[in-house]
Amino acid sequence: MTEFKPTILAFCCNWCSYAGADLAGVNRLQMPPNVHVIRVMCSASVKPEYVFKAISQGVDGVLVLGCHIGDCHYLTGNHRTAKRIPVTKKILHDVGIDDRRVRLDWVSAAEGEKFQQVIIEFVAEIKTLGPNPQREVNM
Amino acid sequence: MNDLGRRLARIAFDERGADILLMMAENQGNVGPVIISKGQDPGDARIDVPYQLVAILTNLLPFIGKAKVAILCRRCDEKALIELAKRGIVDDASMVRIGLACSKEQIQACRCSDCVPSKVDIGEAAEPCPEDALAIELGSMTIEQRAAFWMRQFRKCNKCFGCTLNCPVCFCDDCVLEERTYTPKEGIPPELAFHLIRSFHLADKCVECGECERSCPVDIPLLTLRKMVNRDMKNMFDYGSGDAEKKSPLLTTLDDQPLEDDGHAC
Amino acid sequence: MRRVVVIGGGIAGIQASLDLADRGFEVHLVEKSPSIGGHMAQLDKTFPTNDCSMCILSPKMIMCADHANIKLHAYSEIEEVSGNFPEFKVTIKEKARYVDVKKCTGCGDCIAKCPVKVPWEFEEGLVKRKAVYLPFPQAVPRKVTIDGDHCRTIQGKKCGVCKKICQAGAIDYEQEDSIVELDAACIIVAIGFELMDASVMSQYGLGVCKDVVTSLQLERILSASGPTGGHLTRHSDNMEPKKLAFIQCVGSRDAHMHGYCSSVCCMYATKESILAREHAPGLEATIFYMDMRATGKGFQEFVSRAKQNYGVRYIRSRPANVQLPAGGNGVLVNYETSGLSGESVTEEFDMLVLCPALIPSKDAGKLAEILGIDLDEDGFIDMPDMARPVDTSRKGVLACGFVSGPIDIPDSVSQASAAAARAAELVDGGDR
Amino acid sequence: MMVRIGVFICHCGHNIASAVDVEEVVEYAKTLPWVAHAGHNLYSCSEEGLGSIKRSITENKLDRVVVAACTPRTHEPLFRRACEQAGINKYLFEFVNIREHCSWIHAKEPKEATEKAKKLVAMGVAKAALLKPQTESEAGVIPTAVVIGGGISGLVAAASLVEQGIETHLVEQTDRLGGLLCDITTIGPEGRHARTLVKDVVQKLEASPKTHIHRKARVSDVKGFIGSFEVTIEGCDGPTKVPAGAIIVATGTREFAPTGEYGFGEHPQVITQLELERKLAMGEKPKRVVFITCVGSRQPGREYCSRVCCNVTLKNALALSKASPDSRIRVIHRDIMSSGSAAEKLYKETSDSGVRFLRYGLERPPEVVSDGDRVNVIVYDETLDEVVSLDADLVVLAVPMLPPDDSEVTGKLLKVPRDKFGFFLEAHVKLRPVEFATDGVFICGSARWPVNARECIWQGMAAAAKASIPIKEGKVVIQAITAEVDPEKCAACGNCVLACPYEAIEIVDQDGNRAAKVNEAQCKGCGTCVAACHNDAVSQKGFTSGQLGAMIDALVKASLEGSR
Repeated sequence: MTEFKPTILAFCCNWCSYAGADLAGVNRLQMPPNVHVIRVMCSASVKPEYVFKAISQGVDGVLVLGCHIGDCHYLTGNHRTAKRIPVTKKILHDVGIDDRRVRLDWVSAAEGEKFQQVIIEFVAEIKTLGPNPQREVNM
Repeated sequence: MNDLGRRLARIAFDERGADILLMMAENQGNVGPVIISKGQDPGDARIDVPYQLVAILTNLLPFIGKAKVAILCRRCDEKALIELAKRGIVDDASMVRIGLACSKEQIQACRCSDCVPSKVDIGEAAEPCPEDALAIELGSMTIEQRAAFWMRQFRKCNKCFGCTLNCPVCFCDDCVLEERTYTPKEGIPPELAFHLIRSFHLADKCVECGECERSCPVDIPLLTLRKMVNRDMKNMFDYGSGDAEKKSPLLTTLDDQPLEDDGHAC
Repeated sequence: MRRVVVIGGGIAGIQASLDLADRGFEVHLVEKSPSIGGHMAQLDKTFPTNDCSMCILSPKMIMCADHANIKLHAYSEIEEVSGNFPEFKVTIKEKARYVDVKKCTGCGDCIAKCPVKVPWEFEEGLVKRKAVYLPFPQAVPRKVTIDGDHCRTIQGKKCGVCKKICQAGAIDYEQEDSIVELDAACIIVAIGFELMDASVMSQYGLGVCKDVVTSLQLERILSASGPTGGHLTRHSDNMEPKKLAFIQCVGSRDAHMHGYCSSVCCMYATKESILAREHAPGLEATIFYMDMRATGKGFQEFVSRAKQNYGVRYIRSRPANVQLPAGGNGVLVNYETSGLSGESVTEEFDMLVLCPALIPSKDAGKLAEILGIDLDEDGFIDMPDMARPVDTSRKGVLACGFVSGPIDIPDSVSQASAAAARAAELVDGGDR
Repeated sequence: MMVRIGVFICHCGHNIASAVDVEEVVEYAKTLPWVAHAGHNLYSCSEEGLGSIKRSITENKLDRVVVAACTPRTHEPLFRRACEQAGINKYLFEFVNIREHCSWIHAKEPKEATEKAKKLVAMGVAKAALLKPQTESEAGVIPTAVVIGGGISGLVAAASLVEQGIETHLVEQTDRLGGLLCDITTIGPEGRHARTLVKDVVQKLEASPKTHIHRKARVSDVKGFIGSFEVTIEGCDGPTKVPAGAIIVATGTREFAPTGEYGFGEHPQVITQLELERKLAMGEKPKRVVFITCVGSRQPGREYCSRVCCNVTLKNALALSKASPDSRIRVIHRDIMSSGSAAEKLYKETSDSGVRFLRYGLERPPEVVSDGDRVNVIVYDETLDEVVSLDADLVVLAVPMLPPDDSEVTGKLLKVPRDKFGFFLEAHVKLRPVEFATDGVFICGSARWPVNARECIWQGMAAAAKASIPIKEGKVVIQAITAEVDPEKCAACGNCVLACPYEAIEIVDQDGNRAAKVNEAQCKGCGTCVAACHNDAVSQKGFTSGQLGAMIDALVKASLEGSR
């Protein structure tokens, strides 16, 4: 059996987590190569539809990363994220998709190391969960 | 017109001053929604056929104009009207509700826990049903078992859109699920995303009327799924659809609707 | 008249030019070397965030070149300044590049074929460039320059290879310096600093021990675009050093050399230690210092991180001298540990980095004369009134950046913006 | 519609090419739909790189450009401008980050990094194919500035703006201008008289009809955005609403109260620098004085060096030493932070004047013991390697400067971030020291980081330079990333209205069709409304669900191909 190489999508807000990811890069913090970042202006613009779409098309995990509560470049944008994504996870859970495949976290522009840590942890978690069963559905 | 019809017309037109009345009627063997003005005879009124009149209402709105509408309302219709009014889709003030208490059988069929309208005009209030047995069963399953169950169900879906077309709180003219943005696959069954996205769209407004499930030609227990998500919303935000005072927690800040764990690393 | 001449194309000059140009002024940016960028372009990273220096600088350099309100005079010098505020007459000498910049595409074909090799300024002499050269890959403007002092043809010898090879026909051995005269309301001086020649302090072995380098040389060695491609190696045997030492205050805070503190060495030595360790895992870095001056935002934490996460050893001592070990590789550092009970220690390192005093650019004296402004006793431009921190002793002549005293990059940048504000005040306001 | 995408992969010298096989990614890009050309550059951002992209746009008749290089956060404007120069709408450019997000973080896995770069490029191309040209709208700029804080930084910022002909409101909490400088005698290291300096600036300010000074006032509300803020100033005469084009934050700093440290609050002889300044102002000349530096700073919990305290210590130590020939002034320190030339000179002069310097370590801090009218300071001198006892009339603690108490409130009002200590966080520590990431709001002085008066002055001027740019330009350009509504799809449910953090959306009736409408000038382009809309009636320019959906599709496709 070949090694499972998860495909992971990460939505990063432009102001904090994308900058945090950049900082991780600048500091050459090494991490697994499974995560593909989509830059959005605010985590609050991440439609749960994207998460559902990705998961049902076989993406193994989805990260939604935003500014810490209180630090949102758009005041309270991420307050909505803080509620939408948990609901998104619950819905996945209700239909039998392990909601650990979706993770919401806050990474500031200064937290390159936090970004690295989130990526390392998440990739490890997805590896223990194994391939997204929806992958086969879509093959 | 039967006695029931006459009684509804009296409440609507004489007692509550409505211009038109929306109800279910049987005409030449066909049961369906009808809309009548005072004095019109649509055939025999029927209350034993569950149908979401509110779903009809939203389609009729452009044609109704300023007319005052009376509508036969079960508890779920009533809640649907509240949800629509919160979104400015219907004008609550111009609405005359005729409260209909559901029958025991209907309550059983809907596994309904909130079945008595704020004012009972027709029928008799009956005991609500305890929790949805299937939901409980699904909740006690392992995640793999639950996945197996739902995937089996969803595999039957032929994407007829009955669930959305007949939903009283689905108010978009064209459903985004008809486009390829989130469900790019051609043919049936649709991707899982179809059901997930619909669940999310209804999370802050589903009134558990059961119309989706009744409309489903392949018997997917959609009402159970709705109930599961509604229970999540209740647990997370103490939110239940049909409460005129509560804004959707998904649209407000954490100041209005704090999350217990602050949403961190969930 | 809304025209300002900015002298010096380092980060301070660039920032002052951009702010004034954005503000609607016509700016003439005069840079003596073939490209703007200054010392910041040579740096690998910047402290305390370890941001890639070129990455943040390059966009600003290009904005300067692209800006409709900025006229760039690279490879140019100020010849003469007459008149007074607000009507200075400035004479700029655009030095002959022996290249028609309108025709040159910067393709580099000529560079590949040029037979003459000379020490490369940008690479701090670690490697050689050709007589026809681009100062560095991201140079702005991206035009080659022929170094007339070394070009065989210009020196009257037989060659002409570059002219033959250039398909654009850009080589022009006959080119002469040209003179540009213009009026300007204000002049901003931002000519920066240079490193004191540390070889004059012979006790530290620069130029004698092969494995003693300057901090700016190390910066180039660490840079991915530098002479070693970012591989940390020492000169004597090209081995990766395992023990690296820094000596701070080489020629600064020293009554015999330069009394002042150069301000940035504590932090860049810390940065270079971290980077060296990242480039060479397991490397042990030692910094010999007098006082650890970490006064900026995030600096103290940076030093702590260097200690805790990168094992950087800080020793409070000013080494007496260094010696060449018997094998000829590496260096022996003689120092005393601190305190009355301090003892003499001789420790061997694979490589030694000197952090020399940063001194005013050598043109400061000549330029001060041309501009009629005063220098202070250390040779920095005198800024006599602290309430007007960018005003020199002459009205309408402003200064910013390191040439007005030792400061780091953010301070240079904010001072440059302040100089822009001051020029705007002088020109737009009533303070004449 | 013809779509011809050009893809350019950057080597970034070795930065990308050392981990990512650039040529392989180029070949892969050529296989992607809509790609008409794929090439690579050593440094895409160099003049040469930009030139080759521009040439390629013309030669290959490209109508969209994808550059895979570093981060859009720094380099996007550059490439967009290049597109524009070559005749392509700049919003038809898509940036793929294969350096920070790929080569640098997978430096030791070249194969994996290359595969990932391919996927990222595929995603970028998928998005690019759906990009639409956009036009940027312009908004006017109110030619007025508001400066918050009447300390030296704020005063100088306001004075500079006024001098440049800009109407300026200065808001000061107290009834006196000058901030901390009012409390001190002379400013080190130059020795300039502090109050005279303040007086000069205030006089200059007050002389101008363009100055509006609000004493005993605070900013209670800030609405709007660059070019058209509305700042509510709560003053003695009630609230005033001031329209402004730009705002400068200069709220300064305050002294840490070292209660409980070295007997502060217990022995009256133990005081802070500011308290010493007051004594000096009253003509007191204590003779036996021990200064202790780094009290409450450079230690766990408050790790930072507060930058100014050593120089204040040196200045006061020298003044006291000179004041009386028989004085005994001692400075107990950890490092003397006299960076630069003037400060280092002051250090030398101070030590030459007979002031004695003793160094202590964090592991053995000095102790202050009361002895009647006096106190004794017992300290282990690292240099002498012995414990010494110093008797003192006065012990002066050099304590760190802290952000002002209300910096959190100010931060929230202006929607600007602060660092972990509470100091304001500038847009970029290196190259944007006086700007906030929020357009039109600027920062100077010790509210950003403790700085001396000279630095405050130039930072105030620098902030004024930045604030004057939009005001003098008279307009700001609104980036085309705002939300827009398709009224045909909109059900007017109001989800977006509720979700918008800026109250930029309203439901309007247009010819009987109710639909949401976005006020573009108020929209900041966060996209919160987009996720609130169930029908994709609201979309964000440059981040539409179609574009992001296509990116997901591309990732899925590329990954499935990879796993087969």
